[in-house]
Amino acid sequence: MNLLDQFFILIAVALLSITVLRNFRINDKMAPLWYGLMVVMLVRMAAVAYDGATLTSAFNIEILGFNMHWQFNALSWFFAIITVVAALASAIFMSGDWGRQYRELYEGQGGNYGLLQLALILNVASMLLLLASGDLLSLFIGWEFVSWASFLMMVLMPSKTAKKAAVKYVVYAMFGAMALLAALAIIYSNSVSFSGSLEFEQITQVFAGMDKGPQFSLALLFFIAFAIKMGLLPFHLWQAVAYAETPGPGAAFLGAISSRMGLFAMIIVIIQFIGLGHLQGMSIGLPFINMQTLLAWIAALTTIIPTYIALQQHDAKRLLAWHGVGQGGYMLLGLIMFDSIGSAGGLMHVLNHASYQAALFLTVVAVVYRTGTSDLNKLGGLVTQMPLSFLVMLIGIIGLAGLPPMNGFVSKWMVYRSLLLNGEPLLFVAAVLGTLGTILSVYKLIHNTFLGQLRVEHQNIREVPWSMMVPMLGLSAIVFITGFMPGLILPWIASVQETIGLPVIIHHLGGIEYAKGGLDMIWVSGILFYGFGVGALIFYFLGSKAKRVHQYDNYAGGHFLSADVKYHYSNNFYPGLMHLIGDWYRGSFKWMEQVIVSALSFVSKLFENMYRSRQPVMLLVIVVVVALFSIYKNTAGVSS
Amino acid sequence: MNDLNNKLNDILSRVNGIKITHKRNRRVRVDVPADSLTTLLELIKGQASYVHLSAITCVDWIKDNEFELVYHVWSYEENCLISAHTRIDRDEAKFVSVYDLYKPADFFERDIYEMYGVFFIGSPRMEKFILTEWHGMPPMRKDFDSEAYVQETFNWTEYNPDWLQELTDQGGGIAIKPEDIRLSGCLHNMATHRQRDKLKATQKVGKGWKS
Amino acid sequence: MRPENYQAVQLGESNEYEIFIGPNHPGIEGNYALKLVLDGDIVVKGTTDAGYLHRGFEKLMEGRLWIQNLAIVPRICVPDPAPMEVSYSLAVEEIMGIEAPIRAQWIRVMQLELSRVAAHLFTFGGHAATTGMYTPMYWGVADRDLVLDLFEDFTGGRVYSIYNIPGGVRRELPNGFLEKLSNLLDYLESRQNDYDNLLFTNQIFVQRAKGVGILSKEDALDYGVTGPNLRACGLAFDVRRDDPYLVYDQLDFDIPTQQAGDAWARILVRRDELFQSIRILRQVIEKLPTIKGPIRTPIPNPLSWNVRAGEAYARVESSKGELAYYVVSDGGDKPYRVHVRGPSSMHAVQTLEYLAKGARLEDVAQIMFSLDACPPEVDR
Amino acid sequence: MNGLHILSELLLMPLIAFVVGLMMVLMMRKISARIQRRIGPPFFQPIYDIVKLYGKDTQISHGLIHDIGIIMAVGGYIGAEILLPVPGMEGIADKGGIITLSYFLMIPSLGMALGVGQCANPNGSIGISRALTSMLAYDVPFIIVVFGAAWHYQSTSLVGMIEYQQMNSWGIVEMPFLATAGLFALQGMLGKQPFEIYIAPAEIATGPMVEMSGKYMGGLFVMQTFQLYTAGVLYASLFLGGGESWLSLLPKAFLVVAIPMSIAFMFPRYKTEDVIRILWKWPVMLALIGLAFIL
Amino acid sequence: MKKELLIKEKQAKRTNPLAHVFDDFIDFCQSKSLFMLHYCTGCGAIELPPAMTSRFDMERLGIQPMVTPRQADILLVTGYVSVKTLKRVILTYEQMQAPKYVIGICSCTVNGGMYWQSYATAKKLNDYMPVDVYIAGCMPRPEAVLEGLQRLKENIKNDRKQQKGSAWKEYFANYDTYLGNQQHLFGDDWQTPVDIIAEAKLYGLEGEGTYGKNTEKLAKVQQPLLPQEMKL
Repeated sequence: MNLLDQFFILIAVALLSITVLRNFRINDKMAPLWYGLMVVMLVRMAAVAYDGATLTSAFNIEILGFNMHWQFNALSWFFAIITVVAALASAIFMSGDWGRQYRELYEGQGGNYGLLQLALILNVASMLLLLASGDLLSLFIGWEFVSWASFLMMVLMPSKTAKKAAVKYVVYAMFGAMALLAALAIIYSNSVSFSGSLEFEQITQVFAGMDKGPQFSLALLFFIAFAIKMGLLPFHLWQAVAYAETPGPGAAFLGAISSRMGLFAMIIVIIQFIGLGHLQGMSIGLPFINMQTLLAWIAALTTIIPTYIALQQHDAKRLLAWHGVGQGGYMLLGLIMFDSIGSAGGLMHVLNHASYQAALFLTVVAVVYRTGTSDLNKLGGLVTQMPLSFLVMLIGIIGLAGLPPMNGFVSKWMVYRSLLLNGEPLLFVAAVLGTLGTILSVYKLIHNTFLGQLRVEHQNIREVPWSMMVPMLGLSAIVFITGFMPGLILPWIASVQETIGLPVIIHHLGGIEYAKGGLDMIWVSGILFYGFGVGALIFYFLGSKAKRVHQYDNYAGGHFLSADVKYHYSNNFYPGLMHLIGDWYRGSFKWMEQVIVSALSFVSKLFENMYRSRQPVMLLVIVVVVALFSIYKNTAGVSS
Repeated sequence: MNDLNNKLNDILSRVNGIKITHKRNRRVRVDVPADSLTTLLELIKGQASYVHLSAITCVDWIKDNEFELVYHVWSYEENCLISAHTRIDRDEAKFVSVYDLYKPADFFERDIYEMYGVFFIGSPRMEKFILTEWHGMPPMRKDFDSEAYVQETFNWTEYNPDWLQELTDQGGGIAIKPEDIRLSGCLHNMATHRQRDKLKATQKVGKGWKS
Repeated sequence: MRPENYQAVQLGESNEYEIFIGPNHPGIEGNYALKLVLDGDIVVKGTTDAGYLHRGFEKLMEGRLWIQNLAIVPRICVPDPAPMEVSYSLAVEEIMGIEAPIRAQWIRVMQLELSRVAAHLFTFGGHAATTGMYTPMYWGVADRDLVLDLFEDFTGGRVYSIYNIPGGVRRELPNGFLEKLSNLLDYLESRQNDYDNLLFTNQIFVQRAKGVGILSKEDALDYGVTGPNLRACGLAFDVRRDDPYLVYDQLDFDIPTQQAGDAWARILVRRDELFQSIRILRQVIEKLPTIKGPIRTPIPNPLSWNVRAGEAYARVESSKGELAYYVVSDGGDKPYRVHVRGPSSMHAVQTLEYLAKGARLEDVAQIMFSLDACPPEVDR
Repeated sequence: MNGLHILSELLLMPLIAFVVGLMMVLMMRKISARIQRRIGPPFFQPIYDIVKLYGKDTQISHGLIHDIGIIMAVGGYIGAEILLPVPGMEGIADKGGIITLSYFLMIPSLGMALGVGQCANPNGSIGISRALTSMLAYDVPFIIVVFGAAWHYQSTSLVGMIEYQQMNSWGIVEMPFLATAGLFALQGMLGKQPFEIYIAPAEIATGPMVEMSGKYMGGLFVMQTFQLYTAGVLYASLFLGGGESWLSLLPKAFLVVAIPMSIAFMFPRYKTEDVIRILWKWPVMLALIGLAFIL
Repeated sequence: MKKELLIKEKQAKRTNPLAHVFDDFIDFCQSKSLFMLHYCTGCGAIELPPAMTSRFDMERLGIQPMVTPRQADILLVTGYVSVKTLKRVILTYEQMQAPKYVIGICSCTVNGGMYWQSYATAKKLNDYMPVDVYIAGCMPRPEAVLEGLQRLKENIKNDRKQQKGSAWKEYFANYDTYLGNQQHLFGDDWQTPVDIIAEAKLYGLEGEGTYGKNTEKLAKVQQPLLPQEMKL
């Protein structure tokens, strides 16, 4: 029984315990413990992360002649540690006062706290199952589990929007699962090179033996299946609303890692097994656009468009969720470059994004906990009331915006560096556009929540309790430390790169080494903090002390401000930009989504009507006619 | 010109109780009773293109216990100004707004409401306008004594430099202190010989001091 | 303010917020205030707040002698004081039934037109400064100062000349004055090119000013808009031509108009008017030496001067629009009632509120300056 | 590179930037005065202003973040100055590169944004919203220019770029289109007319500065000196071959800063969306043409 | 007499000779760099643009206009002050940061001037705030404005030495009197959002006249407009 088996047993026990105890108070204290134990287990497996070894579970199943087995390598470990830490943070967050409030508020209306705990552990378990999958079939099974577990999490919020969003998600997810199944079917049915197993390596063989056309459709099917989970560009519409409407810490967990499962699968299938050569070999119509360019552009557009949609949101959770969609683009963009720096950046961004996204989501949930709203137009000036939450959000947004010295900067720097080295100016500009849009929108987030005019109804609120504060602070510490010393993470990244067969990055504690301009975050942060230090010296030692004033003591063109004046600028925060781009993307994407939604509802109505139709005989007749026709058609084809 | 005048006279004569005075070229004064003023304005706006309300003036005839309202209306086509005078009771200071006819009336009516306390029925913004922080009686009424109010409310700067003191000692200088007199009396007093002599003396001494 | 203003109040559900432009704000002309309710950068509602400059002028004038009032009338509109004096004098003259001598009338025309030149030079700078262009303001004000030098030369006062009295003007022109005037006009004309290059053909300025604060002709008539603002909407009306006073009917000048009715049209009309004024001044220079005679009709002792009972409505064209004084005398030594109809009272309240609604925040100041509103005329 | 050297660089580089920046501020004000047919301020005026502001007896703060915003604004620029290589002091500058530097330049904006945000003044917030929008506008051409330069010199290190130029020929000769686009972006970066929308006194009472008093305002004045210096030296390093010595670097930097200044006082400001439109049109087009030549 | 004693006391406190050099240097810079806020209360505002622009060019004297009271050093009250405006002028003055100076331009700020019998204008500006320099005239020419500013600069330069140009301290030290005058005009429940007493306490600017019966009145009606402090 190796470590992986023990790990699985631990998960199973945790699952069982939480399932049984979910409606008891003791579970609140137990749940974080289980996740803590999982972290410990993963740390014990650190050899996987540093040496690039593979742990294979003794447990396997034989179905229909296919062997399903599970294994852990550096890649799985890397994603697993992020998953478990995010779950740990969420679990601690909801174990205390938050859970109490949730019970009080929603227990009567269909919300169920025990179910939330269950959903969390189910999500973790299914994700770990997926991460450990050793062949395509177990990947598919894990994939299905993950989809349904997420769905369970999403429907927990007793609100119509949440239900609607969750159903929308399920429709998308089913579509993705169908695509994955279809891809499996193609591999299975490709009799030429199929050797009777669904091991991952099989893909490479099958792929190599195919013509261009089927190759393309196989790649496309895989891509669609994973892109839907990841929320890549044409399939980005479901994710944000669904995540935003998930109950508090659940949203943090989902937003941090859930959609990265798509990336995980994409790394295995498209990066590891299909590989650069095939991708470049597949050209679509035009000679200079190959699959790699296409994927890169999808990734780049995914960074831009959801980011600018986020800019328009006035609900804090939705804003963050949209950013979650957008940041996925950076990861794929880095990976699709297939070089050491870019792919390292892409991989590292998974961790970085998870850390600050969870921190930010938890902060927003903390604000909601105190104020009862996440509407950015109904907040403001909370910094004096909730200074630590402000600090966490500040660190989070610096990370999200990718500014030094937080970890977001490191991974984005690597992606940029790689784009520079590969000579991709337009992708580079696209990535920068995404970053700039992020800066704009995160400033809006922090300004509208924590800065500006404090509303009367919020004048007596307090900082959130420590049970919520600790995970927030812990996550922000990760954001800062991995930014200051990315070398702590980079060995894992290097072994992941080794595992999936990409060039390996040369790293040290402060960052990466590269002949023509590397990055040393210890120096960069050092210089920055030196600058801040000098700035603080100048500020505090020169000039007299400053007097704190009330917010009515403010310049209003000589006018007297009074309590009934709404003096906080929050709505439509970037009007200039919106005059330029607002109509365009508002119109086009609304239109697109409407098309999808109405097409789906049309199809579902169609089937519904068929089933409910009064004359089942007619249906039978139609089926028979169609069947006969197709048989005739086929036989005719054979005979001729 | 005469044709126009005739046409105008025709229109004007339709109004009850009207008195028309041709004051000079391009100036017509009409006096109407209060209840036919709106009819008059409707007529001249609708039928004689008097579209420009130049001003509404209120005059406080306190002796007659009446307010006089004067509507100055100009026609861009005929280039002629009609001043329509009407009088309303001072104690019950209410009148009909002409905002429906002339939008600028909003400004003038607000102004008159504030300065004289004449309420215009139907005017859109009968509220504080210029004197938002004034709580006394409408100040433009003749019975409001601005100077008395000022003397009560404000202080004055003492200005008594040595050179002026010297002059005063010699019998010159500022002979009448502001608080001693009220303006109404001031200039008459100054016009008297005694004051003039003093004034001259001041000037003389003043010159001497300067050199 | 008052304590009740600081009582806790729940803010409404609306996402609109308020911005106060004025009374102490660079985007407002003089001491005036505009409260804007904004959604993003679109003005939902603009409310003017007047009264900061209120002195009770009309009350003050009822308490002063006919001649004393001359000292305070120009103070009603600071940038363009001359029309105030002339209008008041004309009204008193009308009640008295006297007329200023012909030479005095020509001198008054000269004074009025010089004042118009000064006011317009001032306005260009202000308008340009609201769009972030400060150089025209520096140039314009400096060139205006040269005009003020001339004022000082022939009236003794730089800004407030108090040069008119009922019945004529106060003193004769100094020697060689017309020559100086002529030189100044030459200089101003030579600057035309500079101003055109800097401001009137500056593409960014044109882009900023075009389509801002559009006032249709019907709206303009509705809201009682007069002067250059009305002419920018396409109606060629000018009190100087259509209700002539002084000797304007003997002068040859055009009435510049534009059709668009936006800020750009308004500043263009002012620019053209500036050169029309120069044209008038040239005619004055030509004509004035040929007119000999007194500059004043004799009036009784001004300290005990009882103007006969009557009333008069005297209109002149100031640089802002139609200015009128309605003077009522009950036969006493002081006016019984003086009503000042400042052109800006129409522009600065209703028209401004109308134009501000739906405008962009960037354009609000420009709209106000392009209307050339003068708040003291509102407050009086 | 020993400790003493590093220490002297850490101390001297911001100090030099400050002094040179002061001269640039003076130059800017003199240029504006000459265009407006005035004399302009005396030689020491910029330093008087800053000392005066820091010497204020009382000042207000709207809270801790207001203070921290100013510290971040000044501190971010001090950090950026250290990453700018200048003659004789290239040791630390080598640790960062052009990408790091361009990110450093965003930190003061963010700091100022935070500080202004706490003031709860909509004028300030509108100013920040406009400033960030115009940052979005000018960063796009700027980033293409940076990309082009880094690609051309095959290095992201500014030191490497300067070396390349001193070995071969100046960037402006080899990449004239990119250099022109860079000048455009510079105008936007300095926030001078026609891209001055976030200051806009006539609408939002000088935007971000609205609630700044005493040393807060002083901090912004110091920031302005750094900003001008950074713009001048960065452009000189990218396209004008940096400097073999201070004597050759400073004239270049002053010349670079003088160009936007001379343009600024002849134009009004664009509206926000026009800023984006104009900056995403002409400079981007120029930069892409330039890129096409070197790729 | 009293003043001299005070100065001596202060000098005795500061034994460090460099402190004086430093103070003098700051005074010198303060006199050389003046940001002014012109509150266009009246006609006098028309003579400021000429003083600022190309012909007289105030910037060569180190004086430049600023937009908000926070940054400004000088408040130029340019002409008659109507009561409605006076409230705003007081607010603006209180929002300015010390050292702050007030210049009353035009005769109307001295004694009501031409509008002495107007019910709407306040007559004596220095009843409501300490005025450093009056520039009389109706209206003063740009040269006079510049002359007045030069005079102010001289005062500032000798500020700490001769206790000149420190009129702003009067406002804190005699707040009760000023507040009393304001209350007389605006009513007893008059208050601004600026907490002058707290400011005086913080910077040690209290004097004998800071507290009195008028401030007691204020304390009665004043809602605590305390700044929001960080809470943990």
